[in-house]
Amino acid sequence: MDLTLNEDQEAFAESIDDALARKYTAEFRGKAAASDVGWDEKLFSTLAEIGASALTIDEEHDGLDAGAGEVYAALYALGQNAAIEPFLDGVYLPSWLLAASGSAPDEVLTALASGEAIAAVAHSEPGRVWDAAPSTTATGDGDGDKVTLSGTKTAVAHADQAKWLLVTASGDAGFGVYLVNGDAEGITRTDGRTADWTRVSRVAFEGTPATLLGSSGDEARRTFDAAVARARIAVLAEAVGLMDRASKVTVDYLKSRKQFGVPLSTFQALVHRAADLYAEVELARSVALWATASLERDAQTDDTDVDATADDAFVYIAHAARVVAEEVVQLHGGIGMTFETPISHYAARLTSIEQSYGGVAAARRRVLKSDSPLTAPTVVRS
Amino acid sequence: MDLTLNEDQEAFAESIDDALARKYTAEFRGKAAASDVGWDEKLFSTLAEIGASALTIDEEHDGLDAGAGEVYAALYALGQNAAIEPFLDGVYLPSWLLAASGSAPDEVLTALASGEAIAAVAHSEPGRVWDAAPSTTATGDGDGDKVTLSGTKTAVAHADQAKWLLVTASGDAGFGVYLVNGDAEGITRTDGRTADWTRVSRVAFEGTPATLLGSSGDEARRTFDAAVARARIAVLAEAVGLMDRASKVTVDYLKSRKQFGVPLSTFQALVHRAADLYAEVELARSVALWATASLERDAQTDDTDVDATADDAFVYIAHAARVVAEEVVQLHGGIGMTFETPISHYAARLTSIEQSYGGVAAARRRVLKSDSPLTAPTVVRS
Amino acid sequence: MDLEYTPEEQQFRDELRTVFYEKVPAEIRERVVRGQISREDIVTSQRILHEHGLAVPHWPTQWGGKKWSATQQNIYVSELQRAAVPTPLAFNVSMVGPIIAEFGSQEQKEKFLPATANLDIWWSQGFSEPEAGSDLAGLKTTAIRDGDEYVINGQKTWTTLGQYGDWMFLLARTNPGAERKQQGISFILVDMQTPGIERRPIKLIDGSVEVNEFFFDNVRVPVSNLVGEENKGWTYAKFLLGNERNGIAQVGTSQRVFAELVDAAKETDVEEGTLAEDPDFRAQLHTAKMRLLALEATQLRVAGASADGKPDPASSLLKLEGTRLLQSLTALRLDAGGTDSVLVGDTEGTDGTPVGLSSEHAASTAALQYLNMRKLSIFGGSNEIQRGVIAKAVLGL
Amino acid sequence: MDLEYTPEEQQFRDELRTVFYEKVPAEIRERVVRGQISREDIVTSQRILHEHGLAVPHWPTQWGGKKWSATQQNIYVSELQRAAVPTPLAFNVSMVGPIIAEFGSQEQKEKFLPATANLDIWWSQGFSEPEAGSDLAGLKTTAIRDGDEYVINGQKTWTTLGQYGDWMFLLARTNPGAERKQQGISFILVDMQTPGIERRPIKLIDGSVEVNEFFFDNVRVPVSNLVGEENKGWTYAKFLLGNERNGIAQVGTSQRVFAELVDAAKETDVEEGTLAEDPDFRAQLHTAKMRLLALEATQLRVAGASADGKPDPASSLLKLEGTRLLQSLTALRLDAGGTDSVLVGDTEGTDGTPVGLSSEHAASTAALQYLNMRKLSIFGGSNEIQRGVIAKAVLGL
Repeated sequence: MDLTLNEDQEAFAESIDDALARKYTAEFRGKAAASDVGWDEKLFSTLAEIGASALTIDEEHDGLDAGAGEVYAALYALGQNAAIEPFLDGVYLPSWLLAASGSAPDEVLTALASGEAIAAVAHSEPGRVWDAAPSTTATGDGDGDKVTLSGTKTAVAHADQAKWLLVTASGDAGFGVYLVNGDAEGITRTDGRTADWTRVSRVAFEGTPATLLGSSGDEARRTFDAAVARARIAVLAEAVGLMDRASKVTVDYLKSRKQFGVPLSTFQALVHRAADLYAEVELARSVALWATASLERDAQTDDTDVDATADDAFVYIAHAARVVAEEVVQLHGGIGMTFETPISHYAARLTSIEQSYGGVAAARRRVLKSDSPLTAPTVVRS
Repeated sequence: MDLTLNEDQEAFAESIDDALARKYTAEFRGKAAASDVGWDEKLFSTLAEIGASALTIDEEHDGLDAGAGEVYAALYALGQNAAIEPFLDGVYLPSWLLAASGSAPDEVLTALASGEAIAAVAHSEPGRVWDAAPSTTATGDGDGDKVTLSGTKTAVAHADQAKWLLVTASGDAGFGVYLVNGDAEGITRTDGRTADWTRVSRVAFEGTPATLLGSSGDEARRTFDAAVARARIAVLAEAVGLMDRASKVTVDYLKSRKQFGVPLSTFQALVHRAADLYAEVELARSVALWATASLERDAQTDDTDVDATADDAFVYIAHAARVVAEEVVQLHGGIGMTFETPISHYAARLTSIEQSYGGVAAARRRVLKSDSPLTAPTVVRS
Repeated sequence: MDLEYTPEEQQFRDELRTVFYEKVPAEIRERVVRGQISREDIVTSQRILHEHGLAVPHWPTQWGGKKWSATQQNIYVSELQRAAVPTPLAFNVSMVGPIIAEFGSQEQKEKFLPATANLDIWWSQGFSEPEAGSDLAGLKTTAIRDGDEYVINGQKTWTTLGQYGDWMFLLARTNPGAERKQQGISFILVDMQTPGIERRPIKLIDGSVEVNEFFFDNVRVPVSNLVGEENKGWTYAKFLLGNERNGIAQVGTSQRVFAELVDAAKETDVEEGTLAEDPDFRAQLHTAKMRLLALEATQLRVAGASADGKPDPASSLLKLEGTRLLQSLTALRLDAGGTDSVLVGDTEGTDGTPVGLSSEHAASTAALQYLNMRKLSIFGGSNEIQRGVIAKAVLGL
Repeated sequence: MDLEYTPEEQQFRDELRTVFYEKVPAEIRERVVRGQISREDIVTSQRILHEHGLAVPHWPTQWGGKKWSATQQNIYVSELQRAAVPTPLAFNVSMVGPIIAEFGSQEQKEKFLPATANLDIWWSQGFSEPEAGSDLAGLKTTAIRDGDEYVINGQKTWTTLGQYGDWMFLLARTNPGAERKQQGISFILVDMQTPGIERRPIKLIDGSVEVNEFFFDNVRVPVSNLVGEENKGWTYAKFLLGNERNGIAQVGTSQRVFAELVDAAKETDVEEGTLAEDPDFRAQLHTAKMRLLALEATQLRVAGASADGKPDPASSLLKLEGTRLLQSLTALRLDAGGTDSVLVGDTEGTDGTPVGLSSEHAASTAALQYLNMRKLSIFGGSNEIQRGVIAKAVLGL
């Protein structure tokens, strides 16, 4: 019974935090987001060298074949710095989808592992909920897995920099995930960003050549959903990292900032709210660690309740994220509203995380329709 | 456009508050609750003389034929003192049911108006939700409206002192409200109390003679529900009176009580919570006044959305009541937990009100199934 | 008690609606809904209102005011907000205008009031400073008399829309040696073209530039720009606090956002049916609806009471709950849109404001608006300050 | 990371369960569920536990303790709470016992520890005073040395279950002239049969008599009843704070209440289907469930960390959220029962506690328990005090 990272995982998180904390300021983040690629390339390489890009890929493809704990460590440290380098959406989630397919080209996996390239997952569609079947279609051209895609995807993170796109579509046999070259024909991109300044695009496909990854149909959808569930759990580690650092920055601010001639920490109403904030963060941390441990256990025991675990944890932590994001801004006052302080970046990123992978309202809908509300909560499995 | 009591109504509320405030302490309330009748008879008479018992009864029966504003004034003042004299459940609600039937015996109405006697409404049944059809049966004996009742009612307020019981039952033609003499044969009473020390009983009927009031069937149920809706709105005035006085008592306590050598009002965390409490009470007051004004307007225009108004307001104020009851106890610390301070009586009564007339969860269920959540809120009708 | 407007009040409201919906261009009102309003929109809208006598109704009649009852004023603000008409620039119509009308010289009145009402002059507010936010009286900017001029040195911040400012009204210390910090402060008007003023735009959390910082380096303004008496500035500033009861709760705005939210929910397909049928979302909508009703009813209850120049606890209550509620509504809109909510297009709007990448009406820029609305509980007297006012003025704590 | 107990831990748990479910009478555990536990129930249960070596596991082994790991201690408390076994009297096993074992004389240990473990002596706590609640060090009771005796004068209050107390351990000023208020306090044991002690029962909000006030009028106790050194009492009292990490969050209790709530919801018919199918209620259940999971996981995370005699921020976090959560669960049970929840019968239980008039399992006395549970966030260090501890000890504020 152990809900903490082991020493190696802690050290890994610290090494990432070290690399980031030396550079990451609000100004640095703003510049990185506004740069051509949308993040800091040098920092991405540094982190890749530490092993951040190789984590989720097997050893055959030069990966580290690490577990959920290592992913937690990496994303927690990225979160602590509100870093926008695209490991989760550009590497981990694609790698899970590729590995699950059993038919991923070797060069894709090795390129991701080394940090040479990233991929992008294109699933969201304009005005359609996450759980709906894709309206994007895959039409076979008689040559087995080779198809052409037509349709429009939205909120595709880092599509502008992705060497490959992993696109969900409905084919003859139902749901499938398709591999598309980033520069394939028939792609029209409208680039934009999210509220946290992450680069995203709307991507339209028209007769774009693509290759089916793995099987298609209901089983393929389940596999896709399981990979997304892993991503939902992973992003919670980032959320906890963000909450942790944001609340610490806020406590420091209360100590140093003066109003009415005295530090804000003189005002008990603010101090008590800081204590509540601490409780909020520690409780959220526990849930993220529980979900991570559940994932590790499931990997060993072939349990398949990763989706339910992810939704349970996501609903809890998304709520905490909102409370924390709002409180850290409020406790900072006007300063917290400005782009030039880290706190606004933490708040913006937490807000985006709440709406990631379909968003918290959809997760709540799934949870409330499931047995989860009536199932006794218990951390210890036996 | 006016959401305030007029001068006469304010004066009426003050006269009741004056009569009560001179006597009502936690000790007085405890003794009154523990007395033979369950309230203070002298005080009940005094209030009846001021007009409290005659309010809702027409002039033909020696009543004052007053409107919803006067009922608000009376219950608000009773609430301010956490008084347990049974005007709402013993007089007003019975009078509305009797008046709606069009077939109430004159002597019942005149007795209620004068304060000589009270009646009790018996609707709740053990383990059945408020909105269910009564399992208590009314069996005709061939003599028109004369029937015998069989079944068990619970939570019948002041059944031990009531000269008449108004009992809901299912007869051949469906739902009906029946008049029963308090000392009729076939009645078995188990007396108890509620968490706020109001006297209530479980009442079993076995072949008890009874007379149908008015018609029976769906229309009778609608009439009953409308009368209960009036009671739900009326009890909210009591809740606002309780919240108002309880929060004032709490503010006084913060000023006078010392800890760590200084008054509690020195602690900003508590002071800010007191400010939030004030906001909670004022907002709840506005909703209670809105519901009361809606009732007055409906009486003039024959609108029939009193049930929806009552549920909307009940859901809002029950939530506020919980917040306020919990906070006034918490801000008092240990003292707030004791029977010997008024604050515990305010908290207990607010808690009971949340569960009155079927309770807040049932009201929420009705609201969420209705159109109310999608209907734009607006106070001003036009 | 009475829940209806009188026939006269109804007619009054209908006349306002005609102007708001038929005279103010629909495009402008649509941009208000999307949170993408430009300087030109505000100017255009205010001039249209002024043309119909509706820009400065609470001013003295000789300067364009109407002698409206409290109920009429309340109807005006609510209808304006519900119609998504840009509110006439508060710095002009609610702040410097009333101050000049009350305390200014005849010359100042004639020079400034007509231009202020018609937004020919765009005013900025120079109150807050880096070390004087919630503690406004702690301000450090000085205005030292030198012959016929004041020489201003210091720094002002959180100057909303200061990038458009033609003139600024500011508080500065004309007597830095005064005993109490509230003393020795004067209320001075500054032409922003005067040499020595430097502006630094402050980018906000949502990427917008809505506030600014201003640096004053030996800025010389004529003493005729002093409003009222020297060293009495704090009194005039306090005159503004609690002056605004009707708009502060933003009831009309919240009503509009609520209606938009319901419309969007009805159009949003979720797995089974629409979002408007989802029990969880309905529960949240109902909570918001009843809070809004409580807020409106509270505003109507207190609308009649008069302010007396002191911080007004009724205003504090309305601001506290009004801002919390509007913030909750923007959060609800965020959740309703899900992933779509956080999308921002790269095409900049006319005013440098980004527009939504999402095609969905409700979701478009929902996250940006949510983040931007965090300011409501901070600017203009934070909710912590409002709690303090309630505790002191109402509860005697 | 690991979510399972080791085989040894599982066996350990199974052995505990055998005692809790098979040796402790079911009637007693049922009365715990209904909040109607009597003095006899507590005594009977503790003696059964002690018989099986399970009353004082955290004491030194020579006095009946076990050398359990943090995980084992955690399993013990959680299982005890889930089984609705009355917790061994905290005043005996968690407070005076450990203090005597650590600081008492050999004579005191031999005289008191066996009887304390077996609940042959029922201890009361004499810390709080009317003017010294949250500010414990502000206590005024004096114990002035007079030959071989201390003469005690003063007043103690909030003495939980003091009506059953055979002995009381109290804090009193042996040196009223000490400079700081934490100095000059001693920890003294008092036989409640000593002349000069008067008890006033304090009736609580739910009608129960659970706490008491005690008046000491020249009460003479032998100096041999002093524990440890004179004037060092504050140190010993602090030793208790933060000593209890496992039980304080009441995870086991909340898990039990949650399970009861789900069972009751499945049996409660509402208009359409059961309460367990009602979307609104499900949403509230899920919120409670996840908070409970967060709490349990937090407890497991910090279980290993050691306390060092200072107020423990981990304990504060667990108490803060643990009490809030258990209170929420009792509120949810209240709502689930509706009008039935507030009914109280007139038949008094064995211990003067009223029993439910409602026939419904979940609803019975729900309101009484809800009101009684308000104490959780007040007694034993209010949640305001806990926030202060977190702010100071963790955040350095």
